[in-house]
Amino acid sequence: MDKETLLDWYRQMVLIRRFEQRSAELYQQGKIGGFLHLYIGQEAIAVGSIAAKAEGDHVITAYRDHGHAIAVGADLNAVMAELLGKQTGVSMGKGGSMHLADVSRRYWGGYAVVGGHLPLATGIALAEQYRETENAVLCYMGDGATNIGYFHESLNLAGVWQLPVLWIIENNNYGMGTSVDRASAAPILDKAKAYGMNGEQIDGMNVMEVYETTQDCLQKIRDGEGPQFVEMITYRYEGHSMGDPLRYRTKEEVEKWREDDPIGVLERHILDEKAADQEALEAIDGEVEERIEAAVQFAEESPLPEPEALYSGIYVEA
Amino acid sequence: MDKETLLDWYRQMVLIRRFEQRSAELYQQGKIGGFLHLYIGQEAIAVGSIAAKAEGDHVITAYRDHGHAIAVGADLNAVMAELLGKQTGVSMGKGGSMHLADVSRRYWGGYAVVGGHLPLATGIALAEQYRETENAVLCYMGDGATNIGYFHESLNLAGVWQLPVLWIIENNNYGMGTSVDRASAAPILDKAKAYGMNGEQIDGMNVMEVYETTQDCLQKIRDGEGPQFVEMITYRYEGHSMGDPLRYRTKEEVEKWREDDPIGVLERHILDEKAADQEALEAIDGEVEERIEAAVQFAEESPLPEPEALYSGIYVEA
Amino acid sequence: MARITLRQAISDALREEMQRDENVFIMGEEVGVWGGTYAVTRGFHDEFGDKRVRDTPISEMVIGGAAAGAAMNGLRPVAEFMTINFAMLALDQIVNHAAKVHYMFGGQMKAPVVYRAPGGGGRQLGATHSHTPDVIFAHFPGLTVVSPGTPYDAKGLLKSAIRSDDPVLFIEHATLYQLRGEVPEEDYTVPIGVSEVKREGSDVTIISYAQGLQVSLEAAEQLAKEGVEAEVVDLRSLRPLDMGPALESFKKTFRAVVVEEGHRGYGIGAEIVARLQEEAFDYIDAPIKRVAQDETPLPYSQELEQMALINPDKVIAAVKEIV
Amino acid sequence: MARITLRQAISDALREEMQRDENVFIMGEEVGVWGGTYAVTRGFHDEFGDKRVRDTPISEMVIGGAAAGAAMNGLRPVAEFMTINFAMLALDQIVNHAAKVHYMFGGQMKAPVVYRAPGGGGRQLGATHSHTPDVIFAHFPGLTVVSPGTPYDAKGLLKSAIRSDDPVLFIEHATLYQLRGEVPEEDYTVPIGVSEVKREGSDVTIISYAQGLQVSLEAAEQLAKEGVEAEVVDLRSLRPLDMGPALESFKKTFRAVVVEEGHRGYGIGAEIVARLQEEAFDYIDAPIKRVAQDETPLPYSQELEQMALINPDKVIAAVKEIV
Ligand SMILES: Cc1ncc(C[n+]2csc(CCOP(=O)(O)OP(=O)(O)O)c2C)c(N)n1
Ligand SMILES: Cc1ncc(C[n+]2csc(CCOP(=O)(O)OP(=O)(O)O)c2C)c(N)n1
Ligand SMILES: [Mg+2]
Ligand SMILES: [Mg+2]
Repeated sequence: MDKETLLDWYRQMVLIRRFEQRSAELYQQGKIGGFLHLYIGQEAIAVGSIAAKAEGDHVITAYRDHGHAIAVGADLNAVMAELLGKQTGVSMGKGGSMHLADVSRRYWGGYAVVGGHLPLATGIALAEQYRETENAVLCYMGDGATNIGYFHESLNLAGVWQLPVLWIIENNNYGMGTSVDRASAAPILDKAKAYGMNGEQIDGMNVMEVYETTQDCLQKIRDGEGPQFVEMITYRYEGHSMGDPLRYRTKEEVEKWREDDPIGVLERHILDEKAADQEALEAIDGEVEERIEAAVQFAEESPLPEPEALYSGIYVEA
Repeated sequence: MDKETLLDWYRQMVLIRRFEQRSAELYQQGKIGGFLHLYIGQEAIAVGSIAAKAEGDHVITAYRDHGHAIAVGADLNAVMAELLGKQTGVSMGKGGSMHLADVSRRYWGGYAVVGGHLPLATGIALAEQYRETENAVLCYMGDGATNIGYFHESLNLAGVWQLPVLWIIENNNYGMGTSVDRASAAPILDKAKAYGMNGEQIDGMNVMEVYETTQDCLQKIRDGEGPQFVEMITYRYEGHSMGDPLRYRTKEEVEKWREDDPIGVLERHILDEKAADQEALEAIDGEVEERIEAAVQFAEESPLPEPEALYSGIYVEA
Repeated sequence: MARITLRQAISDALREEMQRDENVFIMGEEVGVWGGTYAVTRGFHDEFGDKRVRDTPISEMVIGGAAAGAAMNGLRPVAEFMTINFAMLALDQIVNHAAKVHYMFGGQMKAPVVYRAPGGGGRQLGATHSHTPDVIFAHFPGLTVVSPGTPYDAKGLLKSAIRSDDPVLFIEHATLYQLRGEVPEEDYTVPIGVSEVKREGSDVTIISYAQGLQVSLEAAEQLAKEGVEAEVVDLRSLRPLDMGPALESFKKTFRAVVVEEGHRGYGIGAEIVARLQEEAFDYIDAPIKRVAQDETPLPYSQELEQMALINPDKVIAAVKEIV
Repeated sequence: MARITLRQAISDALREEMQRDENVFIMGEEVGVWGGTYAVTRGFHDEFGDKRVRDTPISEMVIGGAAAGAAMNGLRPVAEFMTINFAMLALDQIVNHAAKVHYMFGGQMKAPVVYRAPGGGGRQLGATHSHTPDVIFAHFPGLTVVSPGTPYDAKGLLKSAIRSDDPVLFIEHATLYQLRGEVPEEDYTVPIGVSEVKREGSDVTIISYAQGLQVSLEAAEQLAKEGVEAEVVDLRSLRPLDMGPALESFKKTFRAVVVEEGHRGYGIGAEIVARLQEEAFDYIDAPIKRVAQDETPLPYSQELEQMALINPDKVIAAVKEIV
């Protein structure tokens, strides 16, 4: 991987990490409401896979959606403003943390009903196939989502119709407090075959591996091999959402996973490869810091939605 | 297999076959309404598998449920009366063809929403596990049902909780007019693994094979090996329901399958093994004929439900 | 104008829209090779091929959602639920996804999908297959819900639905497929969200839609013989709900009966009653009556089932209580 | 009597019923190790173990159906949907299976299952997670639907629900979990299908339930200061629906306002209005008002969301329009 790319990934991953940390603070201060699901620990997945996407490809995910929004290049200010429920937010303050989208970047957003976006992904892919384009859909979901009926029906239909979808399972070991083995009767990878897909399992903490695998999968899709399935093993360091009592795992377990921290992994790689030195990385950290603070300031200073906004936009045809 | 058993199976299979043929006539005469799904061609499955069940085991299936009702030993008169919507029907005329049950024989009935009974089967099995019995649930479904979300969630939960369920897929090649390969992204057997089950595929036209496999599976369940999965290959000779335009298959295909007619297979086996001669079989046919006619007469002479029945039994606690 | 069946009217609307706009396609269980369970799409597969006439597995949730997704990404899907009973499996995709994405993402996307769903009782299909659950879909803002009662409206409303930029649930009543009525040859649409007086009268207002409309019209004919002239208002759309013609009529007759095929309790009629008394309070001379399905699961037995359903006699009896 | 929270009341009811009857068990997402998303079942896993406190995968359809199946086969499951929004995924199992098997099979089986489901808006959870869709469940005969508005009723109704031989949907309002009220130490039940006057008054009848009840009581207190005495009727059960106390009160006050948290259109209030005018027509002196959620998907923004929801001021304004 060339130097610029590695540094760009580093920048994005740190940006996501800091964005999440700052969001947590804003939540504690009562400036963000509702649910807030942090992406900390999983940054390599959104960054590495979205780096592999072509312009025409689509992205759709669940409520843990800040990382993907940032990785597709959504305006950071507007993303932060959305979390604060402001008029200037990507979804005009109507969506909040769980419903960020940037359709101009083919990011169809985050969806809060577990698995609810899988059928939509199937349909988005169908439209591309219908128009005979080369575009694919990157559809992200958690490990827990593989147990819901939506998963089954969507992957099956994608298989039957050979739709251009890459199903990316972000296996962070838990769906809320339920570990994969308490929720899935078989290892997640074993599910792929039921839909005529091969499936692959990779290290989701390694952005390079994520990138390469995603590229391969997208190529297979464009080569007409049908939908693809990748399980990316990862970990979420924080609670499921804010206020998680964290009774389901030990501190030791979390610490063990920290050794694989995706930013740490990339940082070591960059230093090992001499793509940059510590100083250069720190410069990026500082730059990120500024962007985050600017976004917070923008969000805080942005106006609330106009009251009329409540009643507008329910229908396209009013 | 001993002679009595073979003849008993023959009797039951002919009974089902004739029951179905007679029902079709009654439907044409307007005496049966609604939907009527015939089991003709699939008799070996209900008869062979239910023969393997222990008294405490449960049976539940979809709307194509006459065969199972007869095989569990439900009163033939009451089954026919149900089809005619009479007060004396197994479900008091409220259920009809699609909703036959005989809970006294642990037959929980037919369910008309595709896959809708799979969660119920899971729960029925859970209750047995909870009470620490040896009882299992035989849950039947069509090939088409394996594509609905219910299938996924039910088989997964049964796997996670290791519930005593035997999932029996009656693969008759079509769900209405859609062949398996147009509906399932993978062969049906490949679906078992996604739920941590091995799965087996057998000839559903051979009652002996059905019996033996079912017995093995039930034994595995009682031995604590968890839920089991069998795909039984079969064919429905008639349309999906009455009034099927049959545009999706050729006459030749149907004729080819007739060579494997489950009653023919058993008849040849009986004659080959000299378990009985042609005359003895014809005697059984005649006896069956009488029982069917008696059932029709009973049903026709039975009273309609009292008008008050409409409003009673909506709640247990009125 | 030709007199065609409601089935034909729907079929024609679909075909004409598919011919007009190549982004329109249909998907659902047995819509293709079989020709549609109710024969609405018979011949479509031959005419339009696999790409635009798509048989699906038995998977209502993804039918609901994939159609919405394809709509979000530029197509004009018409997804058929074999019956509305099965659309209940897709409730979350319909009311929580298709109906909400436009609003929830601040207008960034739209989901111009049409869901067709035949429903209704009276065919001895038993408790799970005989629903008229229109009200549970109509409850949710963001969704458009229409249900025609004549071939003319069926064709015109379906065209409007397909051309609409919003998600539309198009509810058909299976017992109306054979109903014949005049339908013009040329292209026309019936606007969504516009009720219509289907029969004029001055003594009582009967408000209904879909199969209830036909029951009401029949009742009105019989009432006329007894000297009672009923005005019959057809809602056609349940959301958005146009109360205009019903209110206008009511202000003239001071009496109303609401007729619907679904269950009485928490049904469509309740909303109509509430609106009438909110918006025309000074005109109420007698209790507004509701004629609806009894509150029991529908039994298989024909005799019992018919007792539970609406019919002209029940409408007549309700009218007589108040005129 | 101790003053405990509604959360505690529900938790106590569950625990006591599990202690009383070993066939009672709970299942659902995060009910065990996590202790319940809303901490209702905290400590249960330690006390009752894996067998009786069962964490499930994220699989609402099978949660709905497996609980019904276990109930059919002799157990007394209390299945928790993490929120009622997700219960919409199990609609078919709840209203088409659990609610119908007893009738459809001629009384051969029963399904004494309880579904617990917290719902409601006001917590900035956005359009898909903020539903109060009570009415869509209450529409279906065969199902019992209750929704308590006080800790006392919560405990008593949940016990009745668990002991009932019929399937019960027990709707909790998440914003009420902190509400405190007096609850006796000893075992008691609150009957299903019985409404109750929660505050006496002679000028106007306010009919509500659940969170709407609390909003109504607050409104009544403020109205009292202005000399208007509102009688507040708590429905508690939506099906079966007991109109008795509401009718009695209305016949005294001649004026009514129905308050509910769900959407106005085709909501609970519509049915109440329809019933009042059907059954107490001669007592209507003014339009019966509905105070309900605006017909818009609920937005995330706190300011917008609050505008859409009910509050005491809206109730007061409605009352003032008619007294
Ligand atoms: C249908 C549905 N059921 C339950 C929930 C509540 N819920 C939100 S997130 C979640 C866990 C999902 O786990 P996973 O898919 O592994 O994603 P992760 O949170 O780990 O990213 C649950 C149960 C929901 N939002 N939707
Ligand atoms: C949820 C649902 N969708 C659609 C239907 C309509 N339908 C009834 S039977 C059937 C085909 C089922 O095929 P399969 O499971 O193979 O069973 P078979 O009829 O072959 O026995 C369909 C689509 C239904 N009853 N329920
Ligand atoms: Mg997870
Ligand atoms: Mg089949």
